[in-house]
Parts: sequence; structure tokens; C-alpha cells
Amino acid sequence: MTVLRVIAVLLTGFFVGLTLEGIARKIMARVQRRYGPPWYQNFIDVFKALSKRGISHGWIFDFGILMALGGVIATLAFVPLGDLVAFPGLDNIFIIVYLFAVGALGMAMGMVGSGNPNASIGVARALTQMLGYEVPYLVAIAGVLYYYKTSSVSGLMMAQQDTWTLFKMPIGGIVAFISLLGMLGKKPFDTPIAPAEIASGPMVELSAKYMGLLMLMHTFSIFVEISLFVDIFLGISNYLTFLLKFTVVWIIATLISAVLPRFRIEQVVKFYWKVPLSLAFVQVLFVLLGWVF
Amino acid sequence: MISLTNLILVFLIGSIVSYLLTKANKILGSIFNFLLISYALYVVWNIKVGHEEVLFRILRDVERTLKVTNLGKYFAIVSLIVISFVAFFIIEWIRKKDIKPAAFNSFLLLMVSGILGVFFSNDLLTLYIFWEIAVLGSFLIVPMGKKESKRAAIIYVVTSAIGSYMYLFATFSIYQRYGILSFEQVSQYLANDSSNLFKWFVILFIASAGIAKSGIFPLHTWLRITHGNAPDAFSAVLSGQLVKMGSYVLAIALSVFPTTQLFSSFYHGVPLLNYVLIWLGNISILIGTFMAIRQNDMKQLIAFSSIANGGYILVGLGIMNSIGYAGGLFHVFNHAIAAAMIFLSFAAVVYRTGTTKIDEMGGLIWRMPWTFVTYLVGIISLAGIPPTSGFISKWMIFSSLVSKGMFITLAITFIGSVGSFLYVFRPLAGVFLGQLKRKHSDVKEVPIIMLVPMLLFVILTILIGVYPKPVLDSIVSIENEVGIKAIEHSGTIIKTPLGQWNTLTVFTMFSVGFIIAAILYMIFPKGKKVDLTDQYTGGEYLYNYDLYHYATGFYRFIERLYDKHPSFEKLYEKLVSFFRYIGYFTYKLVYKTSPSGYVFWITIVILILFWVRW
Amino acid sequence: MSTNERSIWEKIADQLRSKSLWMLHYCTGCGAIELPPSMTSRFDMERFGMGPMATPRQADILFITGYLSAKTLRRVIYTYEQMPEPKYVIGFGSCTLNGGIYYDSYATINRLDYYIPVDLYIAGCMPRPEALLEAFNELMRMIRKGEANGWKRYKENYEWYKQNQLRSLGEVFIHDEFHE
Amino acid sequence: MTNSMNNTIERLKSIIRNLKVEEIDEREVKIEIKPEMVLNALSLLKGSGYSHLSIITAVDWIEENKFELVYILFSWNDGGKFIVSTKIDRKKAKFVTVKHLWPIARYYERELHEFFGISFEGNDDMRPLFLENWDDLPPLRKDFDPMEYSKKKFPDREYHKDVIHEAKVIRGDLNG
Repeated sequence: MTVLRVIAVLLTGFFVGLTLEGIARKIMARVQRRYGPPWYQNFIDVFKALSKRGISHGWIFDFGILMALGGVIATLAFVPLGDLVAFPGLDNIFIIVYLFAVGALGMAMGMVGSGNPNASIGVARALTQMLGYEVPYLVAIAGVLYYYKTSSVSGLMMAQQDTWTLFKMPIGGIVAFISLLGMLGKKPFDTPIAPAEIASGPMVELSAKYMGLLMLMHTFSIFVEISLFVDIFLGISNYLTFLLKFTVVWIIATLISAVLPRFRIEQVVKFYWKVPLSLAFVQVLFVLLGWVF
Repeated sequence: MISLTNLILVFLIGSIVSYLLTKANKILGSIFNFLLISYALYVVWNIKVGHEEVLFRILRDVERTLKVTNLGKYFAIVSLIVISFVAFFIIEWIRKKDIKPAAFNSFLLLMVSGILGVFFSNDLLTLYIFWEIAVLGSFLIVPMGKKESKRAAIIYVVTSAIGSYMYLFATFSIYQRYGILSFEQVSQYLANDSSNLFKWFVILFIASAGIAKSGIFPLHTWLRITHGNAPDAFSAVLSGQLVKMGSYVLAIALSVFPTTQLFSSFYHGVPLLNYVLIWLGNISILIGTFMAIRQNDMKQLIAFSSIANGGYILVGLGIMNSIGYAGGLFHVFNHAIAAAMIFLSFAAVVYRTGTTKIDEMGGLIWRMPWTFVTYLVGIISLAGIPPTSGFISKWMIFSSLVSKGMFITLAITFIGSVGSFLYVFRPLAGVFLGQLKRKHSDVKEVPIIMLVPMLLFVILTILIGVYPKPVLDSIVSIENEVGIKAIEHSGTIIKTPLGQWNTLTVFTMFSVGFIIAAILYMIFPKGKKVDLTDQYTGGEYLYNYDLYHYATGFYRFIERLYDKHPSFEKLYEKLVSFFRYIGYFTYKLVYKTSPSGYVFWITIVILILFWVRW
Repeated sequence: MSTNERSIWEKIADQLRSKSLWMLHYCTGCGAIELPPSMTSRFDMERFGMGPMATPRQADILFITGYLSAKTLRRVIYTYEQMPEPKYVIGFGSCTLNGGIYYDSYATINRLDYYIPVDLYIAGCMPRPEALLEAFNELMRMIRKGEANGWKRYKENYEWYKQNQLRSLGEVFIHDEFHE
Repeated sequence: MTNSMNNTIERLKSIIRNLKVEEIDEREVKIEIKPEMVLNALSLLKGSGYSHLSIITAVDWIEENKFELVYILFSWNDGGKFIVSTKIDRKKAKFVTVKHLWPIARYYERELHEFFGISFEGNDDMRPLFLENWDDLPPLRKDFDPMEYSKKKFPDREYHKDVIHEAKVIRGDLNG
């Protein structure tokens, strides 16, 4: 039974993720008053990339990509999508956040294994950015956990009987959304993948098949991050309302990223530890004092 | 099976035997070492808890006893595992030219005898005696490292002396007040002792020995120099095991003398003393993490990470609820194994390349793949990433902190754990990945004898990561012994009031994900293998690929944010020079060159004596 | 394998490849200034699935936009060989066709497909974005038909190309004081 | 011409007898000197504020069998520009370096050596600067024929029929 649910979760992640990325490119185009590619463009890109004959830099390069994709698939399996929960009792918030690090470490190791300094600079930036957005995110989430006294994601979702956690703890919601932008690697925070400065950062030596696998990994990781946000902050939802909320959050994130230029890496860390971290502590103070709407 | 006292005696004699044996033949001596230590591990493994032995009698009415407690047995097993693996590693490593093998082996055995005594002593004075033996053993080995290790040894001994003398002061004040020294009696007397100030003084001073030894905030400066410069294999023992003696004393100070009953709850059930210690742990996590990100010498980098992980253990132990305490103890196991594993892989790298500077190396994975695998699994466990055991202890500490609602500590532990991704990745990218330097192109993999312990460590970490039952069982028995509500776990599922997770499903799901990725990888056309110098260089031709490696100033953009950070080493050095100046001043004052000066001072002293009339 | 006899997988793959061409962000001559207008709102290259990629490892298509000096040709050859198969080349303007207005210069080449296989030429002394889009659609049609296999020609008579390159350039991998 | 430039010229006239001065613009003056007097003229100009050597270039007078070396100096304090030119023999094509006055001259002279074949004693760094693997006459000399080099090095596209003639007919220039 769990196998069926896991397959369902993975397929949702694949199809919904890629279509939403196509829609995001369409929105970005419309913001720039362009016609924009069809919504299924990302499917074509992924399969085209997979069908080409690329180059590999040795066994650590391949192992890194496999570990990255495997890690993110494993993380996705644990994330509850609305009421579709693959492992009912075991979806602990810290597991998902730290299993996600397996994917990040795998990719980082594979890319630096290619031997290109652009990749190492990109990975160093990615890890720094992770240090930046991870701390406020986890503090805000810890406030929610403390309030609801449970750390299982589906439990958190179920606990929002009366109103959404977003309305209960607005500041926590804002902090989580800002860190979400950092996690997605969208425009304001895409310093690690800056195509102009470091030739698309870690992906500099990724040729055909590996580029395709990494695009899949990127889609799954986007799916994991946003579904975490939706589950915790946007109230109870069955499978369809979950996808609806997911799309709304995704569109807002795309709109923000369509208009903002790219941060420098010091600014990212300084920003995350000035504004969101202090907001997170304010929110946590409110939770301790019990001032929750 | 011989009794504990005989085991310790065997080790003391063994150190002399091994000295002679190693003088005769290096390999034989180290093999003898390894056999003796693994025999000790075997003895300790199946010793019965509660087994008592009388050692000898110094003070009139109080006899020195060795008593096997769950806590002591757990720490002893962890330490002996680390030391036996390192001893096996040393068999091949001892051939290195610049250390004196005979002295090395004998002092190693001396240190192990000290360690055995520390973990099984039943009262404060015996613990102190064996503590000093262990410190003596390690103190004599440290200067055999690089040229700066002489100074490092002195700093190491001075800081650990500060800790142990405060501990001794507390022991004697207890003895002077109650006349007893064994742990149970002391905890009873303390429980119904009235003066709060005395309790505070005793527990803090006893804990100070732990603070000094495990490198917590005020006394953490020795770790960088000593680990950085000690002989490579020994720094694995130093950080893997000796730091754990400090954690043992901290565990005693916090749990054997039940701080929760002694003091009133200050914040959500955490007494004020624990809260102060937790904050010391927090500061050392911050210092360890941010200083480790800056280091360019890989051994000093992991030394700073030992400070951070020592802070983790203290935070875990300080919380004193069932999950937090279990998290702290489990982290003792994880950090011991992970730090030893990482230092062994560094010893292997130094054995082959001779340098510990990260930017002088690169691309060693293509020549030393197994050392890379050891280092990789080591950092995955150190950084606390799920498939390995490192994550379990961090998860426990996080959930206990959340349930206690201590959010600033939580934020700092998050900084520590995410920061550990950063600093563990720096040597991975600088030393193992990236471009292989031409001068390292003929570097070979380390001999098989050095590889065996490293790969055993890898298997052990992953095994415990997937099936943590044995460690969790011993932690449950410790918690029952110490009187904390034990955590409930069944096989691979760990339950906490906040939530539960199953290590087995995480591992199977991870391998399923890996297989899916592998299938996708197989289906599509195979990539053409390209060697390391065929890179995208922006269309330009490069012939010297040594320069095409990014390792110096790996996180320069964060380091710039805190370049003017307060350095405690400089503070202590100023203190030292201040005292030296005072000494010099009095020396100048008293020792006049002319005889009349002496006569003058002698008369002064005689007058004072008469006035006081003794 | 003759040009138009392809396995079923190849046919599907060609359909996909034609719909999503990633161009290499590498501009060699004066025609590069035609690319931004064809990407932005008026002509919008992205609706055909085309977008700029920073590294040759990910790019499918290499534009030689305008005159090509001998020095740049060395870098173009090196980048071309770094691109994964199947790869396509489009020559912009008359300079790649027959040397254009620099036909008598000592530094620029007169015929591009003498050195690397070119699938498509666009005439004009810098064609306007409309001509570019027309060329892109033409290339997509060729890919779908399986006619755009310059890279196969390059692989098959690799010796001929190499020998031409050495004849004009002396040596492709330069050794001088700037490349120690 | 600004008066500061005037007195610079007076000083120049004092050391050089028949100095040909040609005023091009309000702040721009061209002077022509014999090759042996160039060095002291340049050092004098550098002394009187002309610290910026914009460029050293050469003109190939093939009929007079002469190379004309042109030094363009610029002064930051009074904005004046001096163009010092001298003619040296084309066959020997040798001159003395001014590297000691302006370090940048080292690269200009290296470029002149590559493109004109003029060698400068005192400047030993005569390696190729821009052209890679150049094996023919220095290209900017008048007696070098770029068309013939281009035909030799870079093969042309053979057209089977005369395309240009056909294009002219289409455009109606010829009534073919």
C-alpha cells in the first residue's frame, strides 16, 4: 500500500512540478511582455537533455548526481501532499529538512568532483546561502512545533482546525516564505547559479544526461520545499486543494522573482540574519508569551 | 576474565613491555599494543554492571573502590573502540620517520590505563588519580608532532591542569565537609545539604574539569593548537576519545549528582546551573562553527569542530529530560567515531602528501579513493545527515530543545548543524575533489593495514545509523540508573513526545531513491569519460591545471563578515604576558645584586615571624 | 548511417531536440547584437524553446555571428569540441559564407564550413531578427527531418577538418607566453 | 595656441635649430625633428609637463623609402598635445627605445616591431604580441599584400557560376 502512495507522490511531484515550472516561465515571459514558451516546455527540455550523449568526469561525478537525485526522491517520499501521506507516522519535520541535505551534499560533491573551479565557487555560495536561509526557517518552524506540540508534518496540518497557521502566526509565515524564496533558488537568491558570473555555477560541467537528471532533482526539490510550506502554514487540505494552494504559492514566488535582480552572496547572508532571523525571534517570543491569534 | 585492577596493572606493566618491544621492532610493538587494547575492549565489553573491586586505601576510613556503572561502561566501550581501531591503524603508520615509536607506544598504553581507571572509579579521588595518569600519558605523546607541538603540549597541560585543580579543590572541600567521597554518598549528602552556595560551588568546580577537557567555551583555546600539531594518528585518539573524558565528568556533574533535584527549576524545568552550562555550550558551538569555517589547516578545522560538538554534547546533557540526555549521550558516540574517522583519513592524507594545508592539495580522490570514502561518511555523520548515526543524536537534541521551548539555544544549534555542512565541505572540496596537483600525481593509496580500521569505522557508522538498537539500549540502561525517564524505542523506531521516525524506512527509502536514479542513469546514453584537464575554461587554453583549483579562501565572502572577531587566544596570551611581567617585576625587586639587599629582606622576614609568633 | 534512416528513438529525440534548442552564450562577431532583440519581447526566441546557456557542455547550438578571426576560430573549434552531441552550427551573415567585406583581410577566414561543419547559413551583412527567427524555424524543420547532421559529418571526416584547421591556423592549441 | 605651449616650443627651439612647427588646433601642435634629436626633445617635453605618452605609431612612406615614427604626448596640467614625428630609413628600420622615459613604450615598441618590423635597441622584449603563429612579412607594411595572403591561408568558396554578375543583372545595373 505504501508503495502505491510513494509512486503517487513521486508522479505528482514529477508532473505537477514540471508543469508548474513551465507555467512559471510563461508568467515570467508575460511579466516581460513576451509570448513565452508553451506550458509543456520543461518536459521537452528534460527529455531532450536526457536523450543527448554527454561527458562524465569520473565515478565521483556520476555518484554525486545519483546521490543527489536519490536523496531528493527519498525526501519527497516523506512529504505529505495534503491528505496523501506515504509514511503516516514517520514524516517528521527535521527528517525532511535534513534528508534534503543529502541531496544538496550529493550534488555539491558531484559538481566539485568535476574539477571546475566555477563549480566549487558555486557550491561554496550555495552552502553559504543555505546557512543564511536555513536558520530563520527552522526557528520559525520550531515556534510552530512548540505551539502545536507535535513535529510530524501531517500532525501539524491536522492541528490547524480553526484557522490557518499563517493567520495564527503571520510573522512566522512571512519568515518562512522569505526563506522559501531562498530555498527555491529563485531570482533574488540565485547567486549560486548565477549564469553571468560563474557560468551557471555548479552546473558548469553538466552535459546532457546529467543535466536532465539534475533538472529532475531541481523539480523535486522545489516540490518538497513548497509542499512543506503549504502543509505547515496553509491549513487542512485534501489532495486537490493542496495542489491549488501549491500553485498559488508558486505563482507568488515567481512573480517576486520575475522583477528582482540578484543579491550578492554577502548581502544574502547579511539580509537573512538581519531581517528574517529577528522576525523569527519576535514570532517565537509571541509564541512563548501565548500571543497567538 | 581478569578483574579491573589487574587489567589496569597489566596496562601499566604493558607500557614498559611495549617500550622494549618497539625498541626491538616497531611493528611488533604496535601489534602488541593493538592486541592488549582489544583484549581490554573484550574484557570491558562483557563485564557485569555493579561489579565492585577494592583498590587500595589511602585515607583512613574511605577505601578506594572501582565500580562498574552503566555510564562508565558506555563511555569505556566507546573510548576503547576508538583506541583499538587507531592502534590497528598505528601498526602501519608507526613507520613514519619523525616520531619516536617506542615512547609513543608505551605512553599510549599508559594513557589507556588512565582512561580505564577514570571510567570505572567510584569516587572523586580515584577518578582524579587516574585522570592525571591519562593526562600524563597524552601530555608526553603530544610533543612528538610537528615543531610547534612542544608549545601545544604545554598549553594543553596548563588548561587541563586548571580544570583538574578546580576539581581537586572541590573534592577536598567535600571531603572536609562530609568526610565521604564516593558518588552515591556525595549525591545523598548534597541532596539534603542546606546551603545553596556550596552546592553551586561543588558542581561547577567538578564540571570545570569536564569543561577544560572537552574544550567548552572559557577553556577551549588549547584544542586548536594541540589537535593541529599532535602526531596525526594520536590527534584521532585525542579528539575521538580524550575529549570524551571531559564529557564523562560533565555527565557525572550533571546527572550523577542529580541537578534537577538539587536546584529549583529556572526555565521550563531546566535548573539555573544547567542553563548556565547550556549557554557555555552554545557559545562554544558558535565559536567552534565560525572559527572552523575560516581555517585553512584541515586538522585545526576539525579541532574547532570538536569544540562545536563538545558544545552539542553539553547542551544535550544539560537539558536533563529523557530525550535531550539521550541525545547528548548518543552524540558522544557519534562524535567519537566521526572525529576519529576523519582524523584517521587526514593521517592517511598526511602520510602520503606530508602537508595539512588544504590549498596545497587537491583532487586526491583519484589517487586515494578509500580515504575519500572514509572522510565522506565521516563528514556525513559529523554534519548529522540522516542515513548515518550522526543525525539521530542531533534530532533528539532538536526535539528536546523544541519541547522545552528554548528557542535561542535552538537557533544556535541550527547554526551549528548547518554551519557544520560548510566547514566539513571545505576539506572535501579543497583536498579530495577539484584538480589533482602535478606533484601529487604519483601518490598511491595508503597500505591496506591503515585502510582496514577506516573502513570498519564506515561500516560501524552506517550500521548504527540504520540499526541504533545497541547504543539506544545502553542509553536506556544509563537513564534508568541515573533516574531519568528512559526514552522508548523499538528496534529502529525512536519515539519522542513530539514525533517519531524509523531509521530503517529512511534508509530503505534512500536506497529506493538511489536505485530509481540509477535506473534512470542506465537507460539513457552513457557519458564519454573525460579526464580532469578537459574543462570549460571560457574558450581559453590552460596547460598548468594546478592553478585551476579553488581552495584558498573557500568561504572568503563569509569570513569577511567577521574578520575582526574577538580572539580568546590573544586574550589569554595578554594575560600570560601580564603575569610574566609581574613575576619579572618582583624578581627584579627581590633579587638585588648587592648583598645588603639580601640582608635587608632577611631581617624583614625575621621581624614578621616574631611579630606573628607563629 | 545515412542521413534519413533513423531509429524510432532517434526520430522522437529529434522531435524533442527541435522543440528545445539551447544556444551557447558565445558571441564571436558583430552579429551578436542581433540576439538580444530576438530574445526580448518583440521577437521572443523563447517561444520556440530556445534560450541562452552559459557553458558549451549544456548547449546544443553554436552561433558564429559575423567575421571570425583566426584567433577566435581556435577558441570556436575548442568550444565546438566541448559541446555534447548532437550539436548544430548556424553561420550568421556573409562573413562566414565567403569572407564578406573582410574577404581580403589577413586575419579573418573566408569560408566557415572549411573548419567546422555548418548546418545553416543566414545571408546578409548582419541579418535582422526576423531573418534569425526564419533561420531557427528552418533549422528546426531540418532537425525534425534529420537533415541537420553536421556533427555526424564532423565525426566521420574528422581528419579532413583537422587538416584544414592546421593548414590555416598552424596549431589549434596555442603555446605562447600568455598560456604558460 | 595657449601660452604655456608657446614657451615649451621656445624651449624646444633653443635646443633644436630649424624646428618645423605646425599648429593643428588650439591645443595641438605637430613638430618634425631629425632622428638623432628626438630623444632630447622627448625628455625636454616630459620635463615640461607632458607626462602622458598616448601612443607611438609608424607611417610607411614606401616611395620615400622611409618610416615616419610618431610620438603623441599629452599634458594633464595644461591639456596640450604634442605630436613629435621623425623619419627613419626603411631598410635598416632601427631606432632607440624610450622605455626609460615612459614604461608603456615597451608595448608600443613591441607592437611596432610585430606590425612594421622596426626594432628598438634597449627594448629586448620583441616577442609577438597580437598575431599568433605569424610567418610572413609584418602585415602593416605597404609591400605586404593581404589579399594574396588571405587567398593562400584561408581558402575561398568556389562559386560555379559568376554570382556577382548575375546579381548585377537582377538589380538591373546591366541589361544582360
